[in-house]
Amino acid sequence: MKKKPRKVKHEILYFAWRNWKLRLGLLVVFFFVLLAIVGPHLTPYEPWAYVGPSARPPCKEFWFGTTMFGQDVFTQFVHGLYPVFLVGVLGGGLATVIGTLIGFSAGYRGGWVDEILNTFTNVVLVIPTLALLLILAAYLGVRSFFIQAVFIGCTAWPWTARAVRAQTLSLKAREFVDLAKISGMRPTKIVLTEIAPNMLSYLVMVFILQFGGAILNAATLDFIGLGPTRGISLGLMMQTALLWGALPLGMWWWFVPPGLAIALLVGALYITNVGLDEVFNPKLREM
Amino acid sequence: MNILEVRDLRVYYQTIKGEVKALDGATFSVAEGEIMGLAGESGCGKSTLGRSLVLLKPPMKYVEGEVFLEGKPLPIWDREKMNAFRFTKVSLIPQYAMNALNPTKKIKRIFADILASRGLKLRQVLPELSRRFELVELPLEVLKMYPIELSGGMKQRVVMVLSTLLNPSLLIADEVTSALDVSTQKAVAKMLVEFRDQRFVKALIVITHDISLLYQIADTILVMYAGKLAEKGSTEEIISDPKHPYTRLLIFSLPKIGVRYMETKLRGIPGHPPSLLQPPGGCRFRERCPEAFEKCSEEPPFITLNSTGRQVACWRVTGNHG
Amino acid sequence: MVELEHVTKIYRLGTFGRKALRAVDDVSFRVAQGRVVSLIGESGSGKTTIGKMILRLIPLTSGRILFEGNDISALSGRALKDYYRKVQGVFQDPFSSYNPIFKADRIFHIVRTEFFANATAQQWDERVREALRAVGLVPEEVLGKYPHQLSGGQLQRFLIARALLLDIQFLVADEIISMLDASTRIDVLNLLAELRENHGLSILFITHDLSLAHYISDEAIILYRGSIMESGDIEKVFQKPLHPYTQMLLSSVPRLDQKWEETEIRLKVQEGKRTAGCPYYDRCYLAEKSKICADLKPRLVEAEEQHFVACHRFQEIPKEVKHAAGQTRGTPLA
Amino acid sequence: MTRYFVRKLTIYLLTFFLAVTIDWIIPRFMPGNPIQTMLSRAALRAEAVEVMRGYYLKAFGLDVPIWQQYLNFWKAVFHGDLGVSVYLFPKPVIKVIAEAIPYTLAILVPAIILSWIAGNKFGALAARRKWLDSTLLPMGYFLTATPYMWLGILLAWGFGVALGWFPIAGGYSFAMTPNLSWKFFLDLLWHWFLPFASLFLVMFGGWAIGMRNMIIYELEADYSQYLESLGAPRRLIRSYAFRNAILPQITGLALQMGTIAAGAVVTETVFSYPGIGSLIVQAIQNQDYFLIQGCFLFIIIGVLLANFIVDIVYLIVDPRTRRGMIGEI
Repeated sequence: MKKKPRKVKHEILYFAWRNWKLRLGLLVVFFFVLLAIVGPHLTPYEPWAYVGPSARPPCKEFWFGTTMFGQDVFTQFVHGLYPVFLVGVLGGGLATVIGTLIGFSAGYRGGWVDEILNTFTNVVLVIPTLALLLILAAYLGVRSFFIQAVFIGCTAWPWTARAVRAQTLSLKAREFVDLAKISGMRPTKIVLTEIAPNMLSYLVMVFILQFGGAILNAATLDFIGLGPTRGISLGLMMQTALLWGALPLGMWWWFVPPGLAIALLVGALYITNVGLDEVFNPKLREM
Repeated sequence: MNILEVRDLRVYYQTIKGEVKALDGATFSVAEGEIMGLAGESGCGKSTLGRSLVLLKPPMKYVEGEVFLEGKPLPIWDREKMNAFRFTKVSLIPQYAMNALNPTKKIKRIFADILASRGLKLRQVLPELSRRFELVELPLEVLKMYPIELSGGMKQRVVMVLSTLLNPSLLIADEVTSALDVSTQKAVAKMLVEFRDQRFVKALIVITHDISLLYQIADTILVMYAGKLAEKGSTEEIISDPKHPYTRLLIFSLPKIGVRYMETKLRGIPGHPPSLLQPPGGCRFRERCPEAFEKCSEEPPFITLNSTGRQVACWRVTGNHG
Repeated sequence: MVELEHVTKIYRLGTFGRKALRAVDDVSFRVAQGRVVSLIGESGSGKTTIGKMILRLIPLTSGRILFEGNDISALSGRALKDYYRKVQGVFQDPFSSYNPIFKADRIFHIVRTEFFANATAQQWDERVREALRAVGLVPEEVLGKYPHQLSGGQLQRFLIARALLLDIQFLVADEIISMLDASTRIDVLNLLAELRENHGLSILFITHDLSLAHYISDEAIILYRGSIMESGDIEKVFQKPLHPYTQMLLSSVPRLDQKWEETEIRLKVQEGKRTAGCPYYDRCYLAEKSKICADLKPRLVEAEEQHFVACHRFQEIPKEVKHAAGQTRGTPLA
Repeated sequence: MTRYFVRKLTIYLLTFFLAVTIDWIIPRFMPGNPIQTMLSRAALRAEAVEVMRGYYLKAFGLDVPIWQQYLNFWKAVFHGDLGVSVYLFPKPVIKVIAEAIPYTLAILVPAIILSWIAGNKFGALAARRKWLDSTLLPMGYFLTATPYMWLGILLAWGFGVALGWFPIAGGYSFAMTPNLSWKFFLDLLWHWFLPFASLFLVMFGGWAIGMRNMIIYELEADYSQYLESLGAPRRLIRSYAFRNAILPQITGLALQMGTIAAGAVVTETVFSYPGIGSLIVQAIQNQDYFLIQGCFLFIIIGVLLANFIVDIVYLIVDPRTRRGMIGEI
């Protein structure tokens, strides 16, 4: 009675789909991606155009109501989603790449390389990144989403570097790395074909967290007026709402949607990450 | 009088792929003062048997069977009720003894807290405690230290003293020596015997895969295979005259000092134990047993052969008695 | 075949490497062609470090390792690859020797791409099946499977089959059977012994288990805290152990044919501070410790033909201490 | 243990040095001539422009070689002379910042401590109660994912505008002048509550989740299993597990200092609470470069100090570091 060998891939997919956290998270993220792509075509207006009466609550005509100046909030909202994803992916991606490179080389090479990189990571870790971003952004006249993403990417990598370094150290001690060495494989080949694939699942999770973090950082920067000088983003919407007295006038429809979208999106990313963690590491599974 | 009596105990493991029938019906007893060795290869269920007598918790699942300790029933399926028995009546030296002590608490504090949970003061127990520390060659200053400052062997011996502090009737030592060096292994093994001789414990079950260790310290040996009991008997009987084919092949496959490949080529047991998710019917050693015959498709009962309590589960042996 | 000359390995500890751990201390020995030499020592004796140094996985601090006369630390590129064609290793934990996300037989694929790039697929497949049969495995049953779907015994045999594919001359077997069950253990040992007989393979068998070492090897080297205590022909070392440490080991190992001696040597369980002299100084039972033991590290000296010991006072070892191997030739039970 | 301290100190000193250097470099090497942009944008009255030009030249000491400027800068920092604020012209930067700091600390310190304690307690509880874990914990995820400012706005709108219980702006009522009366103190408290609550809630979510996972991990650890097999009461096992699970939360606190400072800046802007956060934001809007540099410096010092305090607490709490077992975090 030969038992059919179950491939490891099927098992992971099987658990992944059963994990409700993963399903919920991915669903919400996908919803926002869809909204970001389809949204702009749904509304006839331009984000900055004055299209209706000012300060009108949500109604059939303007789903999310209008701003103090009579701009359509829904249009701004939908156009503001796109840069959030842009900065999230670019900034998060950059931070993950830098963190992985530094963490990996510190972990794999060890010795004084590890010592220097580790100290450098600890130093950047301690510096309050937002204050640094404030200073940098303040002095730059023209600011685009791309610059913002680069800034965020360059300051959000330290915790990733530490995590990747720990992961590399544990993998390096595994004996299959030694076996690869005595099979005459060159070090770079060992890194790419033996160690890296194992870390893929881990890097995906790290990227998701960085993606969420980058969105929060970008929104924070936009909110205090250091966002890009042109274009619209959710953070910018909240800033203009607050600046023009949406609060005292109770124009909730102007500042609630952008913040809610960010919270839902980043929350969904975090929950996806927890779901993935449970799939790969059964110990944290439902109690 | 028997300290421990187990009747038809079944404990399974709840895993993602289904129920692993780790312990599938065990019936045996341990007399007063007896050190019973529980031997078998990895995955045969010996650890499951040992742990289920003290702490039966998920993923382990109680299926059926009765357990009596000094004649009184031991409610191993009831995790709360067992608290009254744990540590006082039945106690365990775990396989992971090396890191069984909380790293951020002083040894003294750990002893004090656990004793307090039984309404005892450390002061009351101190004289006896220092006597036992001396017995296991541990300086009393260890009490003031943190576990992280002790060597593996020392942590092991602290756990041994702690687990037997209230003179439990039954002590279960789960793979206590496997992680130690040869020299400390012998010292620890002899200390277990000393614990029985000093009557710290009334009966002792030593779980290990190293039969030569059992030959040194155990009075009797119970051999298990794939979740079932294969054979039980006095240590001399088992070693010199193994009845069950599995025991015989297992003992012959153990190289002894003085035996060399050139003179006598020992042989292992071909194949590997069956998966316990869907265990085969009848005798579970059938596929690997050189003496298997058609009767083996029925499950052999665990029968007592003679007055000395020798028990075997194999048709070849009990065929005529059966 | 392989020769170690005054090999030493010192690990730097602490942030700026202030503390130094002397893992291997001035070790020299030879493994001749077609011989099986077992390197016996408890954990922390440096035996694995030596194995890894021979396989060029860890650099030496000082001393030399020669393979067929030339120094292996000088090898690089093509020469290093040729070295690995002749010298291979098998490690302790079968499950850690395989990359979990690939199939187990990928290790053969690596050997093919690295060493036999020009072999045709069909040719190579045949050689792999032949090697698998040689280690007692049924190719159809084990090929195409993931490591977690194979047993420890099968995985270790895979590694040995891999070495066979390279047609090696020297194998470093580092505790290869300690994770296996007793019943499968002996077959792997028999396999090694057969390889030695049919292929003239010389093996460095690293273990802490004396009975396994005795079963398979011609010579034994007893290692303690990085230094050789005693070495020589295995029969001599086990029959007439001269070094107090060897005697303690032999008398502590649980055996199937002999109960532990009641009058055995009183054990000192704690390990005291190390002295400049003999590493075993603090646990040595010799009644009055002489000064020489504490100050001068004993050198290996030839006590009898093919039997060396590193102890200043081995002649004075009291005769009434019974030797563990004892009188009977240890004939196996009927 | 001293080794642990030395390592820590070197990192903090290194960071401080780097931060001050960045603080010095930025205005000098950014594109364009900072003085010109400052002067033209400051659009001050004619004679102020001349004074500022002279002041800038002297402050930046552009005629002096670069490294000399750098030394002057360090000397100035240690004398507390951070230049004069462009926007609030005669007032020295140090004075402006000194007035703002108490407000920031007032909301930051209680928010951090209370959220840390409450979060950890709640996380431990959530690991025990199934219903708590499956209902309120996802809320925890939502809280950590909430941008600080959005929660601030929601609270302001909810409790401030809609219910009118709390003021939504300012450190104290405009009508009142700061004095040591009981009435003024109450008014301060009244204004303090919403910003504090906003910071508290966001951080609370983070600690709860962290503790929930850590406690499950510790309850699975060998020493917990052993305690259980010795029949130890649940309470004892939980207290041991909690004690060990809290340690990484302490280092977590240190690592979070940077993001918490960012949270404070943003929350203050929402409530225009007169702390250093809103100060730095105003300074940026007004292109008040010296004030920006001064605020940046104080935020750095604050974060470093907080990190150092947390490290000391960790040293006291975790015996292993005292025994020199674990070198660095």
